Amino acid sequence: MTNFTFADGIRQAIAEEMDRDPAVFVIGEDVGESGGVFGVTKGLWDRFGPDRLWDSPISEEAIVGAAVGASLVGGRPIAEIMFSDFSMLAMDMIVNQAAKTHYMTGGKLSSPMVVRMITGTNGSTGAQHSQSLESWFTHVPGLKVVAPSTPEDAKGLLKSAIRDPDPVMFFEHKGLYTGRGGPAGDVVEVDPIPFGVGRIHRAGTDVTVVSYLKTREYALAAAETLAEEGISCEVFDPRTLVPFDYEGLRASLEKTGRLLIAHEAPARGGFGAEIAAWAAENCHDVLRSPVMRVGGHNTPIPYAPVMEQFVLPMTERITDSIRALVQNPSRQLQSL
Amino acid sequence: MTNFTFADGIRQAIAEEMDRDPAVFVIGEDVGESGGVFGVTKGLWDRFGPDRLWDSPISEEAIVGAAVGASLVGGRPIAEIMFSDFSMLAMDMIVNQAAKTHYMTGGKLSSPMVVRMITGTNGSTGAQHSQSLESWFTHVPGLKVVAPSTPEDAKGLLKSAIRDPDPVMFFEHKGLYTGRGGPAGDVVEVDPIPFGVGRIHRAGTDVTVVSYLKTREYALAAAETLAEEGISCEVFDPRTLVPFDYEGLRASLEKTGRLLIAHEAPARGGFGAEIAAWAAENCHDVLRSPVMRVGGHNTPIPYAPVMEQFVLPMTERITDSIRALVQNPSRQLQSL
Amino acid sequence: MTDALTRTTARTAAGITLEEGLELLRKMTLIRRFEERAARLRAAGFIPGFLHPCSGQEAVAVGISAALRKDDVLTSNHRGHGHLMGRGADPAQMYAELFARSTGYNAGKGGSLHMIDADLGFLGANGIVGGGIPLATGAALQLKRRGSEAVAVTYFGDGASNEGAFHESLNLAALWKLPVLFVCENNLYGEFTRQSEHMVLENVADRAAAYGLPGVVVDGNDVLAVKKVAEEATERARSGMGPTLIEAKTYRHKGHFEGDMARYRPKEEVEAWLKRDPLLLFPEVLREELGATDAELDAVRESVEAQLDRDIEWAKEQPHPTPEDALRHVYVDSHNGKALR
Amino acid sequence: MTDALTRTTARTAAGITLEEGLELLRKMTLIRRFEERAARLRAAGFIPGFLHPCSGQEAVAVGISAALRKDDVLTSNHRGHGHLMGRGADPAQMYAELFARSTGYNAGKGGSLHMIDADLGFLGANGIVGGGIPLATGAALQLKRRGSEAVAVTYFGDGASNEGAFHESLNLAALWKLPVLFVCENNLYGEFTRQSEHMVLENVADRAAAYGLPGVVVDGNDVLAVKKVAEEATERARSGMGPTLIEAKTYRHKGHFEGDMARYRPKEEVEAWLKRDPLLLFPEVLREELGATDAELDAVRESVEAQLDRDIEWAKEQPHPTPEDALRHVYVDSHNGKALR
Ligand SMILES: Cc1ncc(C[n+]2csc(CCOP(=O)(O)OP(=O)(O)O)c2C)c(N)n1
Ligand SMILES: Cc1ncc(C[n+]2csc(CCOP(=O)(O)OP(=O)(O)O)c2C)c(N)n1
Ligand SMILES: [Mg+2]
Ligand SMILES: [Mg+2]
Repeated sequence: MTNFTFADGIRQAIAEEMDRDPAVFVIGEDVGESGGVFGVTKGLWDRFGPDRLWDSPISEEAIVGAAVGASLVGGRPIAEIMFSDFSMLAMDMIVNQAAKTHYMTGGKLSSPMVVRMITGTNGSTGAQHSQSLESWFTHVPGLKVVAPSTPEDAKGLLKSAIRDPDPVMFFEHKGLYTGRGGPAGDVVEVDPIPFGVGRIHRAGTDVTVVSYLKTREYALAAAETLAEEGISCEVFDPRTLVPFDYEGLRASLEKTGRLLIAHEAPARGGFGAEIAAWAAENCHDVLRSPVMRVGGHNTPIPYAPVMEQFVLPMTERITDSIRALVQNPSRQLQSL
Repeated sequence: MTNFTFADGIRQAIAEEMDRDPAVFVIGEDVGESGGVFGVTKGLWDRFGPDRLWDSPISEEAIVGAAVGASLVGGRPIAEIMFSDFSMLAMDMIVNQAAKTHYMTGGKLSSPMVVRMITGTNGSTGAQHSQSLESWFTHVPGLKVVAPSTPEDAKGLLKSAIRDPDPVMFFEHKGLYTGRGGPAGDVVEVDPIPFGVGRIHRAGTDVTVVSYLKTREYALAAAETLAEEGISCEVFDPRTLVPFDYEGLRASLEKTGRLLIAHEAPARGGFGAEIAAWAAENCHDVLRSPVMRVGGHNTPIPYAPVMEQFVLPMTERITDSIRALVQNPSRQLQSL
Repeated sequence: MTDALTRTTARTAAGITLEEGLELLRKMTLIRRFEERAARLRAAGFIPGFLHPCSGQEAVAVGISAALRKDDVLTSNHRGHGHLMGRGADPAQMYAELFARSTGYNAGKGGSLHMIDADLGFLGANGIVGGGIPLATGAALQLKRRGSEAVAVTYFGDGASNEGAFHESLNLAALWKLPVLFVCENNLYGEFTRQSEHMVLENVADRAAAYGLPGVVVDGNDVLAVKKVAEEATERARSGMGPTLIEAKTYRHKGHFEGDMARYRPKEEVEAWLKRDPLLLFPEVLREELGATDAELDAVRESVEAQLDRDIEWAKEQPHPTPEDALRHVYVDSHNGKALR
Repeated sequence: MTDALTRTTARTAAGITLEEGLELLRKMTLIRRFEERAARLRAAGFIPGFLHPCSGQEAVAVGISAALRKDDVLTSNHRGHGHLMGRGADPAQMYAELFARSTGYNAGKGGSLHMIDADLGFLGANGIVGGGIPLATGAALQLKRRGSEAVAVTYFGDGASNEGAFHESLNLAALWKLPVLFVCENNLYGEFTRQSEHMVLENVADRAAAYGLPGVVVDGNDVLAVKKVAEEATERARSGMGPTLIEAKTYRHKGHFEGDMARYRPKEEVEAWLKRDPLLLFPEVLREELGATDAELDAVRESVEAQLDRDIEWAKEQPHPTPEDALRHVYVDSHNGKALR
């Protein structure tokens, strides 16, 4: 068995792209010599040195701004936001500058860059270090939004993100890294993975379960439990939220006729709303029962583990929800 | 006929609340002596002076941060963000601080404040002065989100917002102000309007059209046109997005069986997705046809009027969409 | 008699009484021991989140708070335990919070990064570097508005002085002469990055000139020196003369967070600073200038240890929140446990 | 002969040739006339968006650009027309953009606030106060990375120096010795707010010390003085010595935006500054130090007017975009007109 973690996937994608293209560089807080708070860039400093890894002051707006500016004149920057919550400080550079460059300039300039957003809840880091805000960026035309759930996808999608001509928000759930990244694991060859192509992690016939990032694990676990009960789940991971693989999802819904979306972000205003709305608009003809969302509860993330686990949409809540959906197809359902 | 504009509603609500409670004050760029870029606070300086109207440097993070800080020790600040696009610079203070104060402190502190977000597209102000981002804030537990569409609602809801114990994001569409606010118009008495109670602007039986802010006007105009064709629209304005009047909406859907949501924000990830998703989850039993969203196109806002008008969901697009929805209830619909 | 005489003289020399001095020492000792025990309690599984220990920086928190009055308010950063205890916070409730219990300061919802004591005007630690600075500035604005003589204090690090929030807040405070103390604990590092790799200047205090407010450098390991500059700054603030930027040069004995081995720091540097440990320096001052006896000094330590024994025991017995408690406190008016839709 | 002699002497005195001087005058005149006509064209309904006229500030844009090379890059702010024309941008394409035509600089998608000339390295005006500052800093980083001698320039106002973006960017640039010129056009106001009501200091340039980079104050109405400091700063930047903050003291003759009557400014102040109009001052220099004749000076003005006549005519004939053009350019790879779902 290979020892290839999600963090390895990220690190290898960066290293291979830096080898390929001298325009690629990383900028962020403690991304260089120390290898990063999560150890994700560990080892790169010795190979690539300070011209490729810029250890920045604690200045998120300047970090992302520097990335945007560099991208306008031929750079291929990867800006790291250590906790995606901190991106609040760089939002102007993401939303008003990078996202709109190509459009506002009538196609004359573009801003090819990646913002690595380390995201999600993982062990009592509290309300300011745990948020899942990916849906925000799907609402900003001009941005692409990537949300991998496996080491291979992380590697292949990050390569594509780095080569992409547009600004890409790249979400990495810290609960997927496996510890602190550890020493470099095995190298697994992964080609760039095109955006907009979902992946079916488990085929099924009764219900399509859409999930991504860390929540995909819980969805798969739920599917396994339910298989024993005779409920057959198709677990669909879109991998990229913008662009989204609507064709793939439609094909799945044509098989199953039921849709449940699970993600960690609070349900209200989460990307599950967009998927559900799209399905309600476009798949009315194939849906046999109401769509259903299982999201984080509509609260900030609390500190205490018992509360933290409760607000997240973990295996049990997903399992119960799927069961309710499949067994009561006609009843009006209240999300659990 | 009274001469009472939306801007008057805002101005009067501020004045009356400042009269009522000395803790209330306004902070923002050029909100004081000059009366603001849109003339909304005109005349207040002479009455209330510099202790109630703080003309701030161009420092959005400090402006909103000052409001949050003041709210923690008994102030009742109203922070003005001149164009809601600039709130990108204050996002940490809104999302990581104000929204989470009450929760993170286990209920020991709270942050009663209002952020006035002057929003929307109105006459070729371009991609960085025209955005509609209200849906973002609905995704942040701890914030309330208000989006009035009439002068009366503006006044009554702003009074409630100022008195509210929680942080309130208050959206004002600049296309509703009527010019630059002009000289103070007539004074209309309006009581505080409770949050979470929608308003039916026109009753109907064939389709419920949900819209708010400036788009409500277009929805009403569409309803009038369609009435002549024998299509009866119920125009439902939720007025507040968080909390949302789901009971009111459900009651309307029970009458009409059809739902169309129209808003100016880009459709993808807009608040229409949340409403549509909620309906798909909870009103499957009463919906006779697919739900439908009419949003801004998924683009930044362009400068040229001909393009700007095209991306907005104006009367004609809403009319056509409703017609398609009502006349082809079973067909799979592609949003227009 | 000679004893009493020495004490009186010494008291004058140091500007404090022995009792006051012992109280400062008690607070500093409390902070140090609190942090040491917290590290062990975390290792033992009692503390689920991460910790940023402030050992070595105690003199700043204690010296600043010694200059404050009851109605003053404070905001802090991620390294806030000392700031809380300097202000007089209850270690028992702090541990209860770290243990994520419902009787902790934040009802188990905040943890180390967000800890408050509302009664003491301690408006919170902060998980966002620089995040507490605008909040204190805004609090100061409201204090000024209501004509109070109270001041606001905000603690932050050298690294935080590179955030836009620092810049905007200092400008606003200087412009409006707000009663606020900007207290920069310069411990030479922001995470794993040396100060010289995050800014060109040697003194953060020199940034004050860019806003037209005074900037003062003080030995952050000398509690009496810190107290003195804080007294001057609060005096300025209370009399309407506006804010002061105080830079306290200090050092964190441990890594950035509990678990960080801090190998990025030269050994000689660490050793040099350990010799300047405020908990070594200040007892000497007390001994030499205020004639404190070994017994008196030992008593401080013993009382602290005994208190922490009791506090930890109490905290361990505190109830856990229920899962559903997570739904409370999202909004002030939704205490009924139902999250607002 | 005397004529030629005078010229040679004068040339030496002013550090430029008469031809160069006339070219500087031509650019300044072009900017002024461009703005005056833009105001009229807006009133006549040709320009749908708002305008922030830069009349009075021409010497800054022209002086700075006179020190630049072809491969240098620039970012700007909301008051960017002069910065563009100083760099040599084509007024015809600018008008076409203001008229929202598809052959305008931004294909009708940007307007005044976002105008670019990619070929000239002009990376854009900006609707966000302070927004262009980090962009130029980042561009400078990439220029440095690829070993180029090119520099980045960013223009912003006195008001913008209170934004966090200013602070973070200057710190980064100073730390990494990035080749960037931070050019603050201090026109004494940010919108309707006097400088003394938005900051305590008199000189924005004095903020440079907070980051360890040089700050220079220059008479922003003296095009040669601006050119000189820009030459020094670009020289520094090109030789790896890092950034410079240049504060050019100047004044906007008109309101903040077209339509603002600027009643918040004392009449005496306006009058005093109108006497220091760069378009009055510089012709005198040309006349006295370089011996320019009335005929030569008149010719500049006439050629500018003739050019603008042609440019406006051309721009008026340009095609409007189609409504559906709005769907293009959201993504680089979606030029086919279909917005990405
Ligand atoms: C906005 C933001 N950026 C980054 C971080 C991660 N982080 C936490 S502490 C820290 C270092 C802070 O350095 P300094 O301000 O000097 O305080 P110190 O830790 O030295 O006390 C960083 C980068 C954060 N919490 N918030
Ligand atoms: C982030 C942001 N805040 C506020 C504004 C509104 N605004 C536009 S120009 C301006 C004044 C800018 O002043 P200054 O930087 O001095 O430039 P000047 O207009 O004087 O040239 C303001 C407040 C904006 N566009 N962006
Ligand atoms: Mg530090
Ligand atoms: Mg100005």
